[in-house]
Amino acid sequence: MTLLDGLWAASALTALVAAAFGRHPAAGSWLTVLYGLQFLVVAMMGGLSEGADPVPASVSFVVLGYGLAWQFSALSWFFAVITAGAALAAAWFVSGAWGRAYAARGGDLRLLQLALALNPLAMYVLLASTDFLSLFVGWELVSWSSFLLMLSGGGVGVRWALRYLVYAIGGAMAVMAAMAQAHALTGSFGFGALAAAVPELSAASLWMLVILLAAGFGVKMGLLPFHLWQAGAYAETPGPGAAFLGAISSRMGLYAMLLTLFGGLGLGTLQALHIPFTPLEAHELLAWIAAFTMVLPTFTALRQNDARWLLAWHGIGQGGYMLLGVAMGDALASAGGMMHVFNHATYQAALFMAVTAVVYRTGTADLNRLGGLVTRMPLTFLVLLIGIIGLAGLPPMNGFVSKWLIYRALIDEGQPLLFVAAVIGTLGTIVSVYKLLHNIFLGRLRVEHESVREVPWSMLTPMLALAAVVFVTGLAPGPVLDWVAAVQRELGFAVLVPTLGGVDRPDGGLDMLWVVGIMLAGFGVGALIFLAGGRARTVHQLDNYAGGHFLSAEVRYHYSDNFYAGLMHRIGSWYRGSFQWLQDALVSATDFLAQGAAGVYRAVQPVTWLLGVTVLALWWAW
Amino acid sequence: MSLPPLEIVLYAGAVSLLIIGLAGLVMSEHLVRLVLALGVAEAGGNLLLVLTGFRQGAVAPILLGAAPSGPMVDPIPQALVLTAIVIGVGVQALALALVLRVRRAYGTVHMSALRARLVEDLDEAAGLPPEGSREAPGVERPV
Amino acid sequence: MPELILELVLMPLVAFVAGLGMLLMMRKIAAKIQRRVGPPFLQPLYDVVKFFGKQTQISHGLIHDVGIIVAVGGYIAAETLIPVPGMDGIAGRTDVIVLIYFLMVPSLGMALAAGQCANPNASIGISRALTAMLAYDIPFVIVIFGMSWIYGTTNLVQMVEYQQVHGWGLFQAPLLAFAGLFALQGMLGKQPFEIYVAPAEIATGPMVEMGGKYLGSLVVMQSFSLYTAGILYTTLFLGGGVTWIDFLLKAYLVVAIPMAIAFQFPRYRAEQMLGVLWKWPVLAGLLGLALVMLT
Amino acid sequence: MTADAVTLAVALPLLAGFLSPALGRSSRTAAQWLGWAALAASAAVLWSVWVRLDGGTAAVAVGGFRPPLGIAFYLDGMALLFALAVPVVTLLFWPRAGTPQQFALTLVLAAAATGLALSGDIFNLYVFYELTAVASFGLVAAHEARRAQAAALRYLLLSAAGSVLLLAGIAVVYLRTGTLNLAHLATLAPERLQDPVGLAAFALMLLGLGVKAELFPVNGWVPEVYSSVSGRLAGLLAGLVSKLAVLVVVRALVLVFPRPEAAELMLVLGTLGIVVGELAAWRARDLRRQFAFSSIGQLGIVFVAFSVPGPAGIVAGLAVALHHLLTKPALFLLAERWGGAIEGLRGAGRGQWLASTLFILFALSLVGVPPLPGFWAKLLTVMSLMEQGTGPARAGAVVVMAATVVEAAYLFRTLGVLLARESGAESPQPHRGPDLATASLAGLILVGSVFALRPLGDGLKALAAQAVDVDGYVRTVLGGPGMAVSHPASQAPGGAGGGARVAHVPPEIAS
Repeated sequence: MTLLDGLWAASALTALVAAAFGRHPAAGSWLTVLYGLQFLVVAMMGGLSEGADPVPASVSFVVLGYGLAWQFSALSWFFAVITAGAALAAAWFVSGAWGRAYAARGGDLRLLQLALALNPLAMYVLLASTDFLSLFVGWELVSWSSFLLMLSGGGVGVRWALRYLVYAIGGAMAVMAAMAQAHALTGSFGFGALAAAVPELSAASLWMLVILLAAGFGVKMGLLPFHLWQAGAYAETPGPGAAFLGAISSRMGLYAMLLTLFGGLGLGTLQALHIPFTPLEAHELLAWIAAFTMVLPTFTALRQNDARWLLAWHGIGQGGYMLLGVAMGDALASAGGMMHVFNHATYQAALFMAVTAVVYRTGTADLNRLGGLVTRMPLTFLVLLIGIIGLAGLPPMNGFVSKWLIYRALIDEGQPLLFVAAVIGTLGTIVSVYKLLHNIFLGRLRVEHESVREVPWSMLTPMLALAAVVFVTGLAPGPVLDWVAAVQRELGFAVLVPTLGGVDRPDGGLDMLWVVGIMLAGFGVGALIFLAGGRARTVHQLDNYAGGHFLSAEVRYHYSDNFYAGLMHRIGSWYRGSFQWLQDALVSATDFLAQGAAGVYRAVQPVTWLLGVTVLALWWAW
Repeated sequence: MSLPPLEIVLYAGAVSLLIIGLAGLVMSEHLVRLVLALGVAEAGGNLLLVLTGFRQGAVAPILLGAAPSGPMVDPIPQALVLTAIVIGVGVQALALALVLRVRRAYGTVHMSALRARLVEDLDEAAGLPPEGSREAPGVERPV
Repeated sequence: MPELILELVLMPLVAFVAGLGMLLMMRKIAAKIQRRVGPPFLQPLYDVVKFFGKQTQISHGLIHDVGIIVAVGGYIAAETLIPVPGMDGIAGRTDVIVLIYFLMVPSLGMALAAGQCANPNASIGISRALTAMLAYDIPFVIVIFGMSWIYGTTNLVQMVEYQQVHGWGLFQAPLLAFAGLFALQGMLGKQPFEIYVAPAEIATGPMVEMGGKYLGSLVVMQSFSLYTAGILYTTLFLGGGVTWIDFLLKAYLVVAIPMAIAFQFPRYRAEQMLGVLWKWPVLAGLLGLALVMLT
Repeated sequence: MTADAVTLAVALPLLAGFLSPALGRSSRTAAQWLGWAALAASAAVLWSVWVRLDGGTAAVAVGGFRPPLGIAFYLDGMALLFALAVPVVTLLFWPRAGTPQQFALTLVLAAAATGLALSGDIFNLYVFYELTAVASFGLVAAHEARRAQAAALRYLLLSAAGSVLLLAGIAVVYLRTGTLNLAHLATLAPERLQDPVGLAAFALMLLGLGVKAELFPVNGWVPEVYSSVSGRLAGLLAGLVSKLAVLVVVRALVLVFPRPEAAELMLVLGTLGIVVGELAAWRARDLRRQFAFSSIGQLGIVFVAFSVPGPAGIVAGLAVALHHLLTKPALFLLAERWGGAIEGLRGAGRGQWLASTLFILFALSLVGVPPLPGFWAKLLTVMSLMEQGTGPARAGAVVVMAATVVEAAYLFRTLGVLLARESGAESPQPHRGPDLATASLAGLILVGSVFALRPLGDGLKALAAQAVDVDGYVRTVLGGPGMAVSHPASQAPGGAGGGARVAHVPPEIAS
């Protein structure tokens, strides 16, 4: 029995326990232990990131003459460690008070636990793919298990889950087409055979493969224009589920792209594939799609009034950074893109959990119905603060490191427009996440939230742990970059050699140890200066300047709605909802065609069709 | 394929009967006419089948003692067409029986009226409101 | 190592003193334009001391305090990221990208502090400040990209060295220098882009609930920000400095330009500010970039 | 038991069918048991023949006339598989609440369907086809609601028109070749039928058979009939009868009309059928019609898959057809109690967990979720189409995949309604035990086949290799080892004295 078998067994056991005892209050802790076990098994495979041989699974099948086998490599391991960590954190979050409250509110806790357990299992299967067939099998399993997780909450979530399903099946069909095409071209499902056949393939075949694979996996990643399902589907999933999905689920698309497009076809192929009548190559096309994915969803997030939706939209936008980095393909950029997967998982899970904690205490995620909670939930505030600094990509958190790598690479590569797009995405994120933080935690505390308390430790522990990871990997990104370097080596990218603090290069490197150190020292000096002043007296929030008015609890003295009025005055009219329009148009077109199709069966005398088609067929026969 | 003029006439007649019958099935409104049109079409089909064995100037392939001199027509199609005619008659009888029962149940012998009533019945059986101008699927669109 | 620590202590100190000087210069220029005498030489220092020494110090909670500390401390730390004559600090270990994101941390601190005040006027001020950031940073990053491309490095120390060999960036990319100056106007929050500070109306803006050492810290922060903007522009376009004299001269000159422009203008609304800053400096920047990259 | 015993598989149900009304006069239970016994015996005969043949092929010359003169049964894996499916599926979908007359019709349907699977003579195929048709008209019309009679009449008119076309097609074939034996035709076809006239004959036969096989656009009866009759009968017609018609088309395509144009015609009509069927299902407002339209779409996929030349197409087509044979009838059984408006089913699935689970399982398999069999069937179809690489084939593959998206959308939309938290105005009655049992059996087979994918795949490949082996067919039927002559004594139905409508059949078999 190999470690991969052990991982699958542990994960399957978790799912079984969840299915059998998920409803039981004590099951949460046991499940958390089992998730911990999964994490441990993944950790035991850590040698993969140091160049150890791949870990195969001892099961394999032959179906219809096609072999199905699985193994873990450095790439798999990198994604698996994130998956295991996110699953552990999410399960820990559910295990205590949150799960009980969820069940008490009428939620189906067993279904949630089961769905939560099936997702990592499906992902471990997907991550162990060795060829197109096993990839597709795993891909479908992942799609359907996340569908189950989205459904588990019921209510509005079901509608979004169904929308997701349509997109997911569409994506899967594109993948299936690519897979059948690859098989037709090479006679095998293997990536190696495809890579070997690339020189003989025509540009048209290559383009077809690239487009089908990018579109198919892009659906899962929420790449433009296939992104419309993601925000709603993730946001309406029950909190910890959303944390897990938001952290890692859509990154499976990136994994599959890395495996097929960059590992299979090869980066060199993408760089040599020229788009007619333009100066662009295929990898730049991907980079531009990524750039639009960074910018547009981020600014959609800016307009959200629901904290969960805001985060989910940012999740789509951050996916763009990952693809941008990988598509640019040099050592820095690809390292940045892949490291961003890790970083995003850590802070996004923490953020979703913090928001869920707020919902747990206040019952709403509506950004216009909250405010001032920092005095009541200071630790949750801390987690959210660290999370948004990570999300916005500011020092000293880990999000900054991955984004810095991408910016630096874009300057190296001489891509000013992509660079500006990346920065615009970041600026939009900063603007948007401040609104998130402000509307929940700052400003005026509402009367009905006077009695709100900090959430229990069963919820705080995973949140704080994730926040600590966000900070520590920001302070010392070296280890994560080492994992990434192993992936780069496996996929044939140029390899980035990291230092503990980041990247050492004379023409502008990054040493986060110094950056963070100097920042903390600065804060210390700032604190000394601050304390040198007179002793301050803390006043009640109603003791405030109000232009001569006397404030009372009844007076709503808080600014939240239309937070960026001036900005929206300028760019508000740029929100056209074009993609929504496109989607609606597609649905309407389908509906229109369906009316026509149903009309075939409204004929008074169906023999008409018989006669008609006979005449046509005879005419055609001649 | 060059056929003698007589055979051309005969084949044309068979095919015409078939087409007339099918056209009648498309264009008729009265249920009995539809059944009759079916009969015409079947007659055309049968004629076509029996013609496949036809040879001009040939005699019936009845062997009594010595074989007749000269060509004989192919006996197989004749056997086949006998079967086909029987089947056709059976089906037409069934059709007429159904017409009677339909008339008793719906009080109409007109196809368009019958079709409309049938759709109403189907919708009613499914518990659906009649499909009118409301051109929308029964449930919310999935996307 | 002790040398480095000395640098790390000296760089913020110099910045503080020079920044206070810039504050004084700003008020003098304003006075000259408005035909007033203006404050005495040590007035900025007096102000800071007075604010810190006030007896009534009103805090609106822990984050109010922490935010102010982050705002001041962030700038203190940032000063060590830009090379000055004779001192590189940790500029060699980081680069200009780190610097521009580092500079957002103090702003975030101020935003936190203002948000905690539970006064919608402060929140409105922050919303406008962040909008302004979105406005001026887009042309600014175009400039950063262009200069990094020209110098072939993002390391500020190497940028200075390059200019000392090949001539100032100002002459190599005048359009980018213009765009940078334009963005600087917004970055400093000076008229016509001063809606978020709105010093004329005390009731609107991040400062509405600030008093005593809180306001004093913000004054310190402003002096740092003037100095940082000045030396950053100097480093990017004016070849840095060989000696402190020409370095500070250039920095003061750079800061004086926006000041001189500022006090002759009324104020743009937030959306107008976006329109202006997204149009002219971005156009100039992109044009400059095209010239630089295509030739 | 020798191979020629297979005539019993046709004869026994037919005999029982004629006895059933008479017996039913005194005891309905006895008639029912007689029917069951006949079907079981038929299945046993077919099974023993299959076991005995052990992957080989055989021909049975009924009545002692050597082919090509007499009429022949041809036994290979594909024929026996479908023939065996007939009594088994008929037993499962037996009209339990029916009258002895219905039993009789069901038995006749089974006998004719078995004959359809086995027959190696195209006129004989026509006869069995007509017999199947008449039996199904009767079964549809036997449903008590008046809508069933109207639907049956409309079905009859369309089907009879199709039969006329089939007959015309057969006439053309006979005109060009002078033979009706499929093996003989296979030898003559390359020189006599490879022209527009031959193609026209195939088109006529395809459209004629297409009425039963739910081929677009001659399937106007499908939604009307399936939503008028009981779920059991709908399952039988959609699951079994349609497949046998497809089987006949495939035989004709492989043996007599191996021309790319013929396959292309099938491909085009199949593709259109997928589009129209799935889209109409998307708009359907009640579950029965949704399944009926979905069945049209699925049959479209079957046609598209079979249109690929060579064993790859046969394997894919068989996989899709068998998968549909397993799932769609079971779904019709579930629609028995959930047949009303979809919107009215809100929350109906909660509390009926077995039925809901089965629905989910079948839906997942229909959509093609690995590792369920539906996925492999779909994968084989898409791959064989892509492998073929022609424009229409690629378009067919794209349509198959696009239809999957539509299918997933409506199936899971329905599922979402069924499992909604809030419940509808009135909750439907719970499912009947036998319905659920049959559906569960289908579900078990479906899940079980996941664990037997390898043997199943190998088996299908062997079947397909046999099915495309035209030389083998000709050798088996026209001469060489494996040919057998059946005993005239076994032709019992002649003396059974059944109804007048079917009285002509026994002499035909015995001739």
